[in-house]
Amino acid sequence: MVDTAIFEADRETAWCPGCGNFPLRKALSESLAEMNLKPEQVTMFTGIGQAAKMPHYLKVNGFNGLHGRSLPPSIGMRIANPEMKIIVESGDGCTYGEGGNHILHNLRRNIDIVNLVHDNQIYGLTKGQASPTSGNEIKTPVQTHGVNAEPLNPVRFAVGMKASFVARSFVGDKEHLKAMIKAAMEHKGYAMIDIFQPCVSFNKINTYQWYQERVYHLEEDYDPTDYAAAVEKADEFGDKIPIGIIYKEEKATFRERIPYLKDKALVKRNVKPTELKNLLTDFK
Amino acid sequence: MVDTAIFEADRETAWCPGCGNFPLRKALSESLAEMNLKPEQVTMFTGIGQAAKMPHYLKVNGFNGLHGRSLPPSIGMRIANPEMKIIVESGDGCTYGEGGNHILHNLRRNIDIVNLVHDNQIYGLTKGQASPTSGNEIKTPVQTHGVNAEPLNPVRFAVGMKASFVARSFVGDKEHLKAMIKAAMEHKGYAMIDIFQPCVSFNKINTYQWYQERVYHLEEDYDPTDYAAAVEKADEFGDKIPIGIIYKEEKATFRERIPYLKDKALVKRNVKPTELKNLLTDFK
Amino acid sequence: MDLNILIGGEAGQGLKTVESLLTTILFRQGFYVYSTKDYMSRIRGGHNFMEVRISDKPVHGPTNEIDVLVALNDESVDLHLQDLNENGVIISASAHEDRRMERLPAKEIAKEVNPRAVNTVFIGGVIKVLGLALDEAETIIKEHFSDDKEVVEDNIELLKKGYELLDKAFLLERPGRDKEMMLIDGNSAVGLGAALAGVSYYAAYPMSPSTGILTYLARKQEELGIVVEQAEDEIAAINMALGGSYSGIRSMTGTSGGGLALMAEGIGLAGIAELPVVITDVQRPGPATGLPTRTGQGDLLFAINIAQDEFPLMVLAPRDQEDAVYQSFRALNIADKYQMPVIILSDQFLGDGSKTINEINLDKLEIDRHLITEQELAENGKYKRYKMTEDGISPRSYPGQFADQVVLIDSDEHDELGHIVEDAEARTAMVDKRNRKLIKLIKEDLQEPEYKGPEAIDYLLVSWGSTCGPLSEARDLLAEKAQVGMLAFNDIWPLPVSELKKRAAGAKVIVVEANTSSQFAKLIKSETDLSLFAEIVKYDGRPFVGKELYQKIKDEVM
Amino acid sequence: MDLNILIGGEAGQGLKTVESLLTTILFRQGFYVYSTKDYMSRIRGGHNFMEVRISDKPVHGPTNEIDVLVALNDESVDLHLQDLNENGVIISASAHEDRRMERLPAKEIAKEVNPRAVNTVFIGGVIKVLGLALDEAETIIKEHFSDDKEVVEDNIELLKKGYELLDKAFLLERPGRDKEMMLIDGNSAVGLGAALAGVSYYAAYPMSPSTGILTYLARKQEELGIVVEQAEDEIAAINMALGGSYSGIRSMTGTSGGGLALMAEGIGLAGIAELPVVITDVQRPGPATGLPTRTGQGDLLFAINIAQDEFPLMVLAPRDQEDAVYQSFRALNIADKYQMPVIILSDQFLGDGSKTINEINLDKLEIDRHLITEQELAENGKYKRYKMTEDGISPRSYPGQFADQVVLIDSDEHDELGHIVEDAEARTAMVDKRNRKLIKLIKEDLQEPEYKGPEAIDYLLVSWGSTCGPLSEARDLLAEKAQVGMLAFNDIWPLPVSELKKRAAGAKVIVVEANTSSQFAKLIKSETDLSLFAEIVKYDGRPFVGKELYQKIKDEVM
Ligand SMILES: Cc1ncc(C[n+]2csc(CCOP(=O)(O)OP(=O)(O)O)c2C)c(N)n1
Ligand SMILES: Cc1ncc(C[n+]2csc(CCOP(=O)(O)OP(=O)(O)O)c2C)c(N)n1
Ligand code: SF4
Ligand code: SF4
Ligand SMILES: [Mg+2]
Ligand SMILES: [Mg+2]
Repeated sequence: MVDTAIFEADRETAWCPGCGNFPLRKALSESLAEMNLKPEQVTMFTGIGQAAKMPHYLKVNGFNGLHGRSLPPSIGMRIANPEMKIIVESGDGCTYGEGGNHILHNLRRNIDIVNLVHDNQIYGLTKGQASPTSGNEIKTPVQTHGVNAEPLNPVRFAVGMKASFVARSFVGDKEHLKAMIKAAMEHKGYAMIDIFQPCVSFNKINTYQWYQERVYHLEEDYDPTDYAAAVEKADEFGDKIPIGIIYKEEKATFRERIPYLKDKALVKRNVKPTELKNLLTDFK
Repeated sequence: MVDTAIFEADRETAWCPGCGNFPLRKALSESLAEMNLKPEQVTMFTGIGQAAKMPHYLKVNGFNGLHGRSLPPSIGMRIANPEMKIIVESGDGCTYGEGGNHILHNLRRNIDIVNLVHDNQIYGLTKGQASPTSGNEIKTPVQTHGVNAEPLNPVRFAVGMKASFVARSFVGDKEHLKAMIKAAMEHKGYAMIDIFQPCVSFNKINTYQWYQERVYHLEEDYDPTDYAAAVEKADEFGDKIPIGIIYKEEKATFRERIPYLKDKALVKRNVKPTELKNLLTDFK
Repeated sequence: MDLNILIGGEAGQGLKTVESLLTTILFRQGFYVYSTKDYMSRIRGGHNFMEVRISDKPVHGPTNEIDVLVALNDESVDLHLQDLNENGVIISASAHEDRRMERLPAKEIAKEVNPRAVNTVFIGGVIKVLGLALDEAETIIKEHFSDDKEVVEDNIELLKKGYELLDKAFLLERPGRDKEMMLIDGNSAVGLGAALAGVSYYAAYPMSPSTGILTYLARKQEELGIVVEQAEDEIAAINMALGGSYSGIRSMTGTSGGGLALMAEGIGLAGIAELPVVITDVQRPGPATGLPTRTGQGDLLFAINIAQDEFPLMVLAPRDQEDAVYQSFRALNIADKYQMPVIILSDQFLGDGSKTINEINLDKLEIDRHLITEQELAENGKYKRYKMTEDGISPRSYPGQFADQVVLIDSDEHDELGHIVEDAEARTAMVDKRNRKLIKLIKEDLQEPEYKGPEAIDYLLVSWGSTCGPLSEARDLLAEKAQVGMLAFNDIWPLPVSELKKRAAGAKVIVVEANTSSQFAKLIKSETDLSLFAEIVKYDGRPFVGKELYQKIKDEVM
Repeated sequence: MDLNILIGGEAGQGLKTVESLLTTILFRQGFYVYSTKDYMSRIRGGHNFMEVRISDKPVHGPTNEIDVLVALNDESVDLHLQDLNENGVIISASAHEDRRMERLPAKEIAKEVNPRAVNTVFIGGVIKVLGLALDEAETIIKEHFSDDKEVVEDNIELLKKGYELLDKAFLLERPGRDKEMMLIDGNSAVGLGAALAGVSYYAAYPMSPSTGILTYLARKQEELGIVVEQAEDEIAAINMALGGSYSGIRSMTGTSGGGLALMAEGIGLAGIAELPVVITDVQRPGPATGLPTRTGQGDLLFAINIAQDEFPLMVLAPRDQEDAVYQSFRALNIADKYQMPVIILSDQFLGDGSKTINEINLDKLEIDRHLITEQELAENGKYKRYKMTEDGISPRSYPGQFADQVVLIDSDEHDELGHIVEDAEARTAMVDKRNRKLIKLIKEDLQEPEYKGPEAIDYLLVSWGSTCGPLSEARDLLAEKAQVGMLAFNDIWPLPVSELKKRAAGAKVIVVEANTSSQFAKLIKSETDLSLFAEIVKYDGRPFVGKELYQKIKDEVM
C-alpha cells in the first residue's frame, strides 16, 4: 500500500466546515492508497459545483470541466488510454440535472469508469435550490412552496437501466464507503455510487442524523445479480434506505465492443502522412 | 364523434411510401375524432426528424421546434393553459437521444401531456444512423461494426422512473394503438407510448414482419398498477414483446402541485402596472 | 458629502445581512446609497466584502477610498487598510496598530445576549461612528426579524450596545428627501420590470450572478399568481419559455454566459419561429466557468451574433438599476410587438449592486400584447401565422384563441401557414419579411444613447450598459480639465448611430468597456465609418471605479 | 470545352448513385469535374437534382446552363427545360415535346435484365451522347458492384443497351492528363485531412450536411485503428473530444449550425482550459432547423464570437475541396501548437460538392504534436500546465506521460497549476497569457488571402471560403471589361489584413458572400479602416454560380 499522504488530501478547501465532502475525500484517498495507486495513474473528471472541486483538493490528474459535463470527457480518455483509472465525480445537480442526458447514455455505453455522485439533495454552490434528488417537502428560495417534481431515485433509475454496477453509500460510514469505492474501481465497466453527503449549509432536512437513522447495510445474503431483488431494494427509500451494491451485471464494456481496439493505447499512436498513401486511392 | 376529416390527415407528406408513420397518423386522427376533439383544442409539440413532421400533416395547433426539444415547450403551454389537449410527438432519436434529459425530468414532473414516441429504432431523416433504441447488431454507415452501446428499452426506463403511464404499441395494430392513444389522452398526468413504427428505408432489421412476429397483447388480467409485474413485463424484449399499458400510477400532476394555480388559465391573465403599486413597497 | 463603508469578512459570516440592513437604514435616513458586493464562489471562508457608498447627492457607482472599514475578521484589516482615508475609522473586534482603530468586541458582547446576532453590534457601531441616530435602525431591525419577537429584542439590545461603545467620528446630517425614492439591486430591478410588464412564466436554471432574478420572481410568484419554474438545464429553460410564449403568455428566462451559450439554438428558434421572448444575461467573466461571482462585459458580440445564421433580435443593456426596471418592462413590450427575442445584457456589478433610484413611475408603463382580435381575424380570413406584410409583422394569435383556427409555428424555413418549404424564392421572401421587422424597430423604438456634457467638446466618452455610472463620475472630474462629453448606450443592437455620429464629429472618441478586445468599439467600427481615438478596457472581474477611470483617462489618453 | 449534365428525379430514385458513377467515369476519362447536389430534406419523393460539370480545364463551381438533362421523372423535364442549351439533349424515359428530346425507355429495358439496375441505362445513354467510349464505365461498374458478379453483368448489359440506343450529340475527346489527380467531395476532404493529420478520435452527432465527415472517418476507422463515436448530443460530442485531447490524442468533432450552437460552451472550455480541438461547421441556412440540406455562409460572426467572454481561437474556411484537405490537416497542427480550438467553416456547397483536384502532396505534410519531452520536463521542474511564458504557450503534457506528475486542467480561471483563483491580478495575467498566443499565431501561422488579377486594378473582389470558385469564374469574365483583382480568404479569424490593405488601396472593394447582412464585410470594417464599395449577398440556400455573379456585378455594381 502506498502512503495515503501522496494524494495530498489535506489541502485547503473552499468547503464549509462540517461538510460531507471532507469524509468523502478522506475515504477516497485512503481507498486509492490501499489499492496501491499513484496520483499519475488516476484521473478525475468533474463538472461544476462544490463536489466538483475535488480534483483541486487532492493530487491526481484532473479535468475540472463544465457544469453537467463530467461524464463525456471521460469517454475520450477511456478511448485514448486503456490503463488509466478513471473517476468521474460530481454533485447530484451536475450529474442528474444538467448532465442527465450523459448519465442516461453512458449507462448504456458501459464505459469502464467509476462515477461517484455526491448526493446532498441540493444545489450547494449556487446557494440552495432544489436538485433532482430533493424531496418534495423542501422549500428553497426558488421552490417557495416545495418541489413540483417527484424526487429522482438515482439507484432505481440506474437499476431500471440495468447499469452494470449500481451502489449507494454514505459518507458517515467510512468503511462502507471505502469498500464501495474499491469494489467500483475493481469492477469492469461503468460503476456508479450514489453517495449521501450532507450539506450542512443548505439542506436542513437531509442531515447526518437523517441519513444515520435511515441507512442500513444490505443483508449478508443479498444477491446484487438478481435483477428482481435489485428492483425491490432500489425502491426502498423511506424510513429505511439500503446501502451497498444494489445491482451488478458483468457485460461487455464499451472498449470491448470495438473489435479492433483491444489493448491499444491510442495515446501512443504515431502517424506519418507519407505512410497513408493508400487513403488517397479512394479518390482516384 | 366529429368527422375525422376535419383533421385533414390525408395531406401530402414527405414520408416514404410504406412508412410506419402513415398508419400512426391515421390512428391518431381517428382517435382524436372519436374523442370528439376539434383541431383548435389540440396542440402538438414536436422536435426534428421524420416523425416530428407530423404537425404539418394533420390539422391541429403545432409547435415544430428543435431537434431533441419536443418536451420543454409543452410545459410552457400546460402552465398557460389547463384546458388544451397536449400531444408531444417525436422520433426515438429526438426523444431519447438528443432530448434524453428532458424526458428524464418530465417523467418526474408528471406534467399532464401525452408523449407519442415513433420508435423506428433508427435515425430516419439523417439517413440511417443508430438511435438509442437500435439493437447492437445493426450496422450503419457510422456504426460500422454494430452499436457500441446497449439499446435503451424505453419502457423499462420509464417504469424504473415510475412514470405515471407507460405503454407500448405498434402501428401494425391500429385498434390497439388507438386504444392506447385514447387511454393516454384520458390519463391525468404524463403518459408515454413507445410506438413501434417500421422505417422501410433504413431499418432492415426491425421490419413490419419482425414486430408482427414478436408483439403480443398483455394478458387480460394484467394489472398495470402492480410495480413488480410492470418491471418484469418491461424487461421482456426478445422473441416476445408485450404491448399495452405496462405501468400506471395515479399521482399529483405538475399543475396540481402548484397550490395557487388551480384551474387558472394564465393566458387569460390581464395585468395593469398601475395596479401593482405594492410591488414597489419592497424597495422603500 | 460622499462616504464609503466597507464591510469585510469570510463567506458565511453574515456579511450580506449586515450590508443589507445597513444599506436599508441609510437609505431610509434619506441618503443616496450605492452598494456593491465582492464575493468568492464559495459558501464559507475566503474573503468577501461589501461596500456601501452614501451621499446627499445621487451616487452612481463604487469608490475605492474607505471611510469606515468594518472588519468582521482580521484579514479584512490587512487587505483594506491601504485604502482607508486619513480621517477614516476601522471598526474591528480585535485590536490593530493603527490610530484610526476603534475596537468593538462584538463576540463577547453578543455572547451574553444572543451569539447569533453578533453582527448587529457592528451595525450599531457604524451608525454611531457616522454620527447618526438609532431610530431608523430599530425600525428596520423590527421589520427584518418580524417573525420572532425575542430575536428582535436581542438585536435591538446589541444594536444599542454597539452604538454606546463607539464615538462619533463623522457628523452626518440626514439629507432631506423631496420625493419618493427606492433602493433596489439590478437583479430585482429586472424582475420587477418583468413583473410589472405582466410576465406570467419565468423558466430558468440557477446560475450566478443571475439567480437573483429567479429568486425575486419566485418570491413574488404566489402573490402575482404566476409560475416560476426551475428547468433541468438552460436548453429546457429557453424552450419552456418559448412554449409559454407560443401559448400566449409573456415568458422570460435569465442566466449567465455559460447558460446563454446553451440557449443559443433556442434563441435562433425564437428568431425564425417569431416567438417573443426575453432573455437576461447577467454577465460574468468567462469563458466556461471563469469567475462565477465577478463582473465583466465580455458577452456583447456573442449576444449580438448568437446562434447560427441570421435573424432579427434586439440586445439592450440597462445603464443602472432604475433603467433596468424600465428596460426590462420595455423588453417584454418590444418582444411582443416584433415577435422576436430580446436579450437584456446585465452584469454582476449591476445585478448584485443596489442603488437609490427614483420611484418607478407606473403611469408611464403601458402594456401592449399585440395580439389580433376576433375582428382582425375576420378581416384576414384564414389565419396565417407568417402572413407576408409590409412591415414584416404578421398577425399573432395563440392556440385555442379562435374557433376553427390553428396556430402552427416552425423551426424550418416555412410558408405563411408555417409549413416547411425549401424553395429559393420562399426562403428569400421569408428572410426578407423577418428582416423588415428590424427596420421598423429602428424607426419606431430604438433609443439613442443619453448625452451628458457641453455642446462643443474635445473628447467624447462612450459607455454601454452598467459602465455608465462610473464613467459618468469620471466625466464630471474630467470636465474640470477639458471639454468632455459622454454618451451612455443602452440600446446595443440594432446600434443607434445618429447621436453618436453627431457628437463624435470633431471629437476624440474614447470607448470604455469591461472586456479585453473592445467589443463595443468593434461594433461601432463595423456599423459606422467613425475612427476611434482610444479604447479603455478592464477585465479583472471588478467593476470600473469613477476616480480610477478619471485617473486613467487623464494620464494615459488625454 | 465546358459541359454540364443535370440528373433530376425524386429522392429514393438512386440519383446519388447515378451522379457518383457518372462523375467517376468522367473523372477517370481525364475530365475536370465539378459536381453539386441539390436535394430536399426527405428520404423519398420531392425533387432533387445533381449537376456534373466537366471540362478539359479546371472547373471551380457549378453553372446554370444545361447541356445534357437526364430526367429520371417527368417533373425534372418541366423544371429544368428552361435552362437547357440550344444544342442540349434531354434524356428521359417518357416522351416530351421538344426537338432536343432523346427517349430512353430505361424501365422497359431494365425489366428484362434487372429492374434494380434501371439507372445504369441512363449512364450508358449519357456516355454515348457525350461521344465517349464505354471502356472506363465498365471498369467502374465492376469496381462499384464488385461484391456481386451477377449484378456486375446485369449492369454492364444495361450500360451497353443505353449506349446503343442513343446517338452521339457531342464529340468529346478525352483530355490528356499529365499528373495524378483526385476527385473528392468537401466532407471527405476534411475527413481525409484529419486522417492524414493523425486524428485518433472523432466524436459527433449526425447532422446534415456535416454527416459526410462522420461517415468518411467511420468507414476508415478500422483500417486506421481510430475511434469514431456517435455522441448522445452535440454537447457530449465536443466534451468527448476535449477529453480525448486532454488525454493526449488528436480529437475532432463536426456538425452544422444548430449543433455548433450547442457546442458553444464547450468551445469556450477549450479556450480557457487550453485544449486543442478542431470543430468543423458545415454551414446550412438557419437559424434553428432552417433549410437542412442547403448551403449558406451565415455562421461567420457566430463562429468568431462563439461562447461567452473572450479567448483565442482560430476560424478558417477552405476555399475548395483541395484546400479543405490541407486546411483540415493544418487546423489540427495549429490546434496542437497553440492549444486552442480551431473552427473550420465549410458549407453544404463545399461539403457535398465533388471536384477534380491535384493529388494531395503527402511530402508537404508534417505533424507536430508540441508535447513536452522528458528532458524538457526535467528542465522545468514541477509540471505546470499553465506556466506563464513569453509567447503564452505553456508546456503540454498528458496524464500518465510522466511519473509523479499530474496534469490538471480547469474551466474556472486558474493559476499556473490549474487551481481555481479569483483575484484580479491572477485573472488579468492569465487572460493576457492566453491572448499572447494569438499574437504569435498572427506572426507565424496566419495565411494571407490568395490574390488573382493584375497588379493595377479598379475593382477588388473579395470572397471567403467556398465562394472562391464561383467568384473566381466571375472575375475571369469581368476581367474582359475592366481591371479586376480578387482576394480569396481562407483564414478568417484572426483576420489577415496586410494583403487586403495593399490590394484595396485605390480599388473599389466588393465583398461577396452567402448571408443577408454581409458579415465578412462587417468584419473587415471592424478590423480595418477600409471603406467598402459594394456588398453582394445571396441567402436563398443555393450556391453562387460564376456566370450569375458576373452578370450581377457587371449590371448592378460596376
Ligand atoms: C451551464 C451552467 N449552468 C449553471 C451553472 C451554475 N451552477 C454551478 S454549480 C451548480 C449546482 C451545483 O449543484 P450540485 O451539482 O448538486 O453540486 P453541489 O454544489 O451541491 O456539490 C449550478 C447550477 C453553471 N456553472 N453552468
Ligand atoms: C441540434 C441538431 N442536431 C442534429 C440534427 C439533425 N437531425 C435531424 S433529425 C435527426 C434524427 C432523427 O431521428 P429520429 O428522432 O429517430 O426521427 P426519425 O427521422 O427516425 O423519425 C437528426 C440527428 C438537428 N436537426 N439538430
Ligand atoms: S454548501 Fe453544502 S455541499 Fe457545499 S461545501 Fe458547504 S456544506 Fe458542503
Ligand atoms: S426514412 Fe424511414 S421513418 Fe422516415 S419516412 Fe422513410 S420509412 Fe419513414
Ligand atoms: Mg448537490
Ligand atoms: Mg427514429
